[in-house]
Amino acid sequence: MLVSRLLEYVGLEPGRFEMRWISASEGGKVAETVREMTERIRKLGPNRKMRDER
Amino acid sequence: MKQAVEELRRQAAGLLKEERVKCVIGWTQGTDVARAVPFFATSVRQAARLTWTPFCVNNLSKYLLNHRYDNTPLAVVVKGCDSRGINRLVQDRQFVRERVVVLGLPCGGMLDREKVLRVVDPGAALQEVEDRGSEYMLRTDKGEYGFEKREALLSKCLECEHNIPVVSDLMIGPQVPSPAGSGIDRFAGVRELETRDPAVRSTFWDRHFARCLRCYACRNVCPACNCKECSFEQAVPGWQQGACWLSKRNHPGQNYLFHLIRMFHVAGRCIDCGECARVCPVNIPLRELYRKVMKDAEELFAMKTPGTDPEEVPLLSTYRTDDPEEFS
Amino acid sequence: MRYAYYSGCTLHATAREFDLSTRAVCSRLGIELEEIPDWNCCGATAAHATSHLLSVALAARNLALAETQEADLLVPCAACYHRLVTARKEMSENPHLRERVVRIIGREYRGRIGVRSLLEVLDHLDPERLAAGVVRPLRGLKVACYYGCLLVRPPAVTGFDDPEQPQVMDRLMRQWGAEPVDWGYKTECCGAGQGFSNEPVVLKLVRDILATASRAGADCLVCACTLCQSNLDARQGHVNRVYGSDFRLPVMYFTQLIGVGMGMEARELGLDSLFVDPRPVIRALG
Amino acid sequence: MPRTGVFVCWCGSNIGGVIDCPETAAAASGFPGVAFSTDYKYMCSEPGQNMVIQAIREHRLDRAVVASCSPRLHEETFRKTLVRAGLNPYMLEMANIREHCTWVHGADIQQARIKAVDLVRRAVAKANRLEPLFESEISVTRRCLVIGGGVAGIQAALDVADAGHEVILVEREPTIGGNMVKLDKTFPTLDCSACISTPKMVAAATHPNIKLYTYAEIEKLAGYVGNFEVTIRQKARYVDHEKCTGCGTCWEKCPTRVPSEFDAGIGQRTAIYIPFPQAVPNKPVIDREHCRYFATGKCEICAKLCPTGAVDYGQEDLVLTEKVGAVVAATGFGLFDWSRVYGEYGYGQYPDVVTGMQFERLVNAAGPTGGKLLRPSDGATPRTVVFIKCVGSRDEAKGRRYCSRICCMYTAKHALQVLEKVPGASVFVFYMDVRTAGKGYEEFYQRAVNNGTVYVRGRVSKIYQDGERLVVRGVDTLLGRPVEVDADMVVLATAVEPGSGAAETARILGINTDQDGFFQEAHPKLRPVETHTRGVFLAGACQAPKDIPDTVAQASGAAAKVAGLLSSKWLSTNPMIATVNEALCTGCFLCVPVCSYRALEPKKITERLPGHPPREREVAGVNTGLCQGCGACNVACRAGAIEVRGFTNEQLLAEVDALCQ
Repeated sequence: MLVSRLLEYVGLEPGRFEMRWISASEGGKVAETVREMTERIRKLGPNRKMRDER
Repeated sequence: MKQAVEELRRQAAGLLKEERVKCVIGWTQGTDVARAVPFFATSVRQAARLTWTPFCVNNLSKYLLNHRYDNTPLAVVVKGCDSRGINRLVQDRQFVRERVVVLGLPCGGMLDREKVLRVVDPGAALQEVEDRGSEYMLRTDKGEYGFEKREALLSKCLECEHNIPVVSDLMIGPQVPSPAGSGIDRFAGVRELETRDPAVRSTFWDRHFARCLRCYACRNVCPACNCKECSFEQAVPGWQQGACWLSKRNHPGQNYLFHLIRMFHVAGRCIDCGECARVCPVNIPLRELYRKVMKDAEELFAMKTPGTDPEEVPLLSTYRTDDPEEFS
Repeated sequence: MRYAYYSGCTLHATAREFDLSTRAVCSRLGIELEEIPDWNCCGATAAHATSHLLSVALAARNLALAETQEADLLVPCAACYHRLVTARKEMSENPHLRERVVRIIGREYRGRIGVRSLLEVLDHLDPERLAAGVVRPLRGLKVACYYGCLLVRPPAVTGFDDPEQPQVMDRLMRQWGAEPVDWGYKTECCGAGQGFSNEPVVLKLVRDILATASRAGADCLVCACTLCQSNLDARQGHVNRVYGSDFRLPVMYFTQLIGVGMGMEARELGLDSLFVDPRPVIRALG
Repeated sequence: MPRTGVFVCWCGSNIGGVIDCPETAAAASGFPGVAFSTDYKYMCSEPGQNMVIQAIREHRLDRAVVASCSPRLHEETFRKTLVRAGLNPYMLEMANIREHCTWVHGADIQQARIKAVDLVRRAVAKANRLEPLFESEISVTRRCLVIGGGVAGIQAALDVADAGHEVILVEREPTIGGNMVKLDKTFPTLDCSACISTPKMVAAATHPNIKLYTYAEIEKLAGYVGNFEVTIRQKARYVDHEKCTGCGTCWEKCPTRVPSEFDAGIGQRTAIYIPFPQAVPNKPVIDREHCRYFATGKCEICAKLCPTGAVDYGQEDLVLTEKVGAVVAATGFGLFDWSRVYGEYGYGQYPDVVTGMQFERLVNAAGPTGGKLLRPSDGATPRTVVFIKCVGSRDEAKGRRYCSRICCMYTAKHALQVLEKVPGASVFVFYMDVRTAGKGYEEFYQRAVNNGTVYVRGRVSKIYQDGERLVVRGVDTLLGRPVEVDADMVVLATAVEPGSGAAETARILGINTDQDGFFQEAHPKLRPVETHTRGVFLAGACQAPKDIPDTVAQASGAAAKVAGLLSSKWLSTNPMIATVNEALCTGCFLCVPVCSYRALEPKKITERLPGHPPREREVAGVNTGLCQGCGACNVACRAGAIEVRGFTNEQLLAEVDALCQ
């Protein structure tokens, strides 16, 4: 909660960060969560902050 | 404050004379009227140079770290806010509490140097300071000046939480009223920023972080930063730019990450002494960054300002099953 | 306590005694009933077999009208209750459907009011207040509470009582001093819906219900559905002819029995308009 | 520069049927550090492994990436291959392109190909930074804890004890024997259940290597494989078993009667009781909840009558600890409480609707009716008995979705028992399917059919009491018409479910449960008696519904595993554990409380730094025996002084970098 609030505070879009409890036995939930998250991030586009050109 | 200064010198001299400590870490008058600098008194004669003015803003607890692995007994002078740093270091087991004599000074607030110098000639010699409760009276060789506390104190002092040290072996000088303004919202600055548009916030921090010099002054002055080797300094072979987490280059994205990582290292441990923001040469409002976590932690987990209680465990190192959560 | 009252068509025709007794009982218990102005048929028995949209729209118009009265809707008839509560649920879960229906009925509907069966309302009344109404307890009367197929099913829609072992009416009867019998046909279908199209089946179903209730020792059947009541009441002679049985089991609305317990007159409650005359049973109570 | 070899496995068509393995291998050859890459149909087979060995020798490879299945399956295999090739076994990295790629992305071959290459690139990046790791050894306490004294626990205990190791057998009920000893007959042989289980109970109780704790529960399990310490709570029996001779005077005279758990609630027992006459130990306990003395302070009949003065109302729970090297969980099963949800069967209101277990007690010679089949309501002999299978099983809406496995067989057994005990009885069985996978099972079912049981394929929709009879209404789906049976008694085959307290036991043991609440085995096929917690094994129905032969077989399997573990005094440890960089450690010890295995403790070091005199300070130290390599300390360490070997920051970041390319 602290992290998501902080990231929003420093200007990241809400939804770029998410935390879920998923046990090792919940394969379906992992896939579903990742899929949701990927879709959401794709809509937000790439994160321009913290980019490194090393 | 004259009385306190005298008592401070006397106590310090006593500790040194009886060899209870090898060194008393305090302040002495600096190069201009509105400056006090850290001072390490190792003899009775040097103890006489210690001072206590509304310019003794440096948090001296950090200096204990220089001695963390030797066995020398030390004394350190602390204000209320600095005293939380003592608890921080003891909790982090960086210092054995018994090895340090903490000299506590009730504090009426620190004056903003800039504001004072607008009125007083820097070359003037400070003779005496009088804390009149709502104002400070400075007597110099070039005249007397009064400063309303409400006007001239550092902003952190107007939000003061502990003007009496939370930990001390010896309290020096008379009790003074807290300089905190009544009804002041400690987190007003954070709240103000929170209400802004995300895009505005984003630019706000981008602009500030872009100016960061990566001088690490904020880290060096911080009593919560007590790693043996900072993770930003850890060089890993094969990572040309230095540390494995991020490069040392001065680059907006990397600076951003630097501040966020540092932020997390002190989250739940930052004692809010405000030194980071004070020492920043490019005036990044670091305090507003660290206090964001402090505010959320207080609201969500009822966290007290870290360092308040010597027994507390840093927030991010505890787990309670009844902690609130937003994810499932 | 104020409710918007939806009597429905049957309560104005074949089940007039249900309407009579409902109004009588409610006024005695201080339940204020305001009949919905310009109500229409709820669509039971026919509409949902014809068009889903029609069945929801018919019920929705009544809901929309009741909403203007700003009180929950009270429905005595089990069939009407079932239609109204189903329509309400469907619209709350399907905004798209609600939009279409609102366009059809041409009225605003926001889904703010609830739909209550009279049984549910009475069950939630303060037991002491209920007890105060009993002046002539139905002591010794063995009743078979018959809920029928619509009142408590499907549980996801109705939800105020157990779909397999409903208890609301049993509790109420017990409070009135009657003795509900344990029997297995509480929620079995009486076949009323097939009354004209498949008579042999209906006769068997009615026979089974009457037989089980009799074997369980019931003096009468209590029901909450106009279709069940008329089907079970009016068809007894036919059943007796076909099966050579001798059933004379009064089939009353629970409101009628409550009214009796309140000391009301048989005529007030429409007890005289039933096929199987319940008055001997009532008189036996003393 | 590392010389990494990449070996892409087809896994037959599992991987090779979706992606183009040679293409993946070719792509890998271009990755930094890769000196050799190839593909093969079955890399884990002998020719496959030999190919790896040959490649290592020929191309002077010093590390390998195997892109195949989950490391769970074959990491050990390929580590051994590396050893055979003369490399350190930990110079292996696996890329899981089966479970993580082809199995789940079979529908999108193009993406699967890209992902497989990415996964290999990741593995290569990590492999390039691998370092050799070395195992160390820990000592083993050569004793075993068995939790649960049913047939599984007894069998496991006996087998381990016979192998020469000490066994601690803990049972929460006042007697061992579990569910099996409650049964009347066992299928398919119809031999008497008690006759075959009671001798085993006695054997367990008298075995010199077995220490028996009945009426006791485990409270805590600390430590790790080879060195567990278990805390056992011996519940107060209020009877001193040292003094008690089991004469029976007390329970004959006790004035209180309560439903007997052993008789599934249809018989009665006293408040001071033994569950059944052949109980082991054959000495009573007092049920405090129902005892008249504990309720009112008066009575004391048992204390007054006891010839040896064994009754002790002041007895308290005893908490004790035992050290063991291995643990077998054999906590058995419970039965689904149908009366909560099956309203159509009357919510348990009709006395003559009973469960299979109650039926067992009704036909048991030692049961409340002395073995006469009498229905509970009025003690009449039922002429028509209806059995309903799958009550709670294979029913997601009301019960559990799995098949309980034993009901088909015991229902057939019950049907035969009715036909045998009540000549001329009619027996109906309503079923969904008849499943008789087992030796002699189908023949047994046929016998039930041939002896006159009427099997009706369909569900029962309603049971109601009509006078003295129960009307069972259902449907015969083969005839496609409703059926109604007037029954005297109905027997429900209720679902097998995890025993009460299974979740708590799993938590104490640190093992997983599956989605149905049964204990999770390490691998459904290849490691069926092991758990993911090393040193903890499973036996019997706590893992899944099982009949007696399977339970006993699994118990013996678990015992064999335990005996293997305890066969040596030493055990090699996993080297992939936490390590502290002492130069970086500031000694804050925030890592100490986060370690669930208590593997971290302060230790003193002398530090020599240029320009300083040698100085002593405290840093965190890792106990290599206790550490499981979970990485919790790694995360807690702010100074970044702790890393997990085989998962260092450098290695992990290299992987992330490789994936983000």
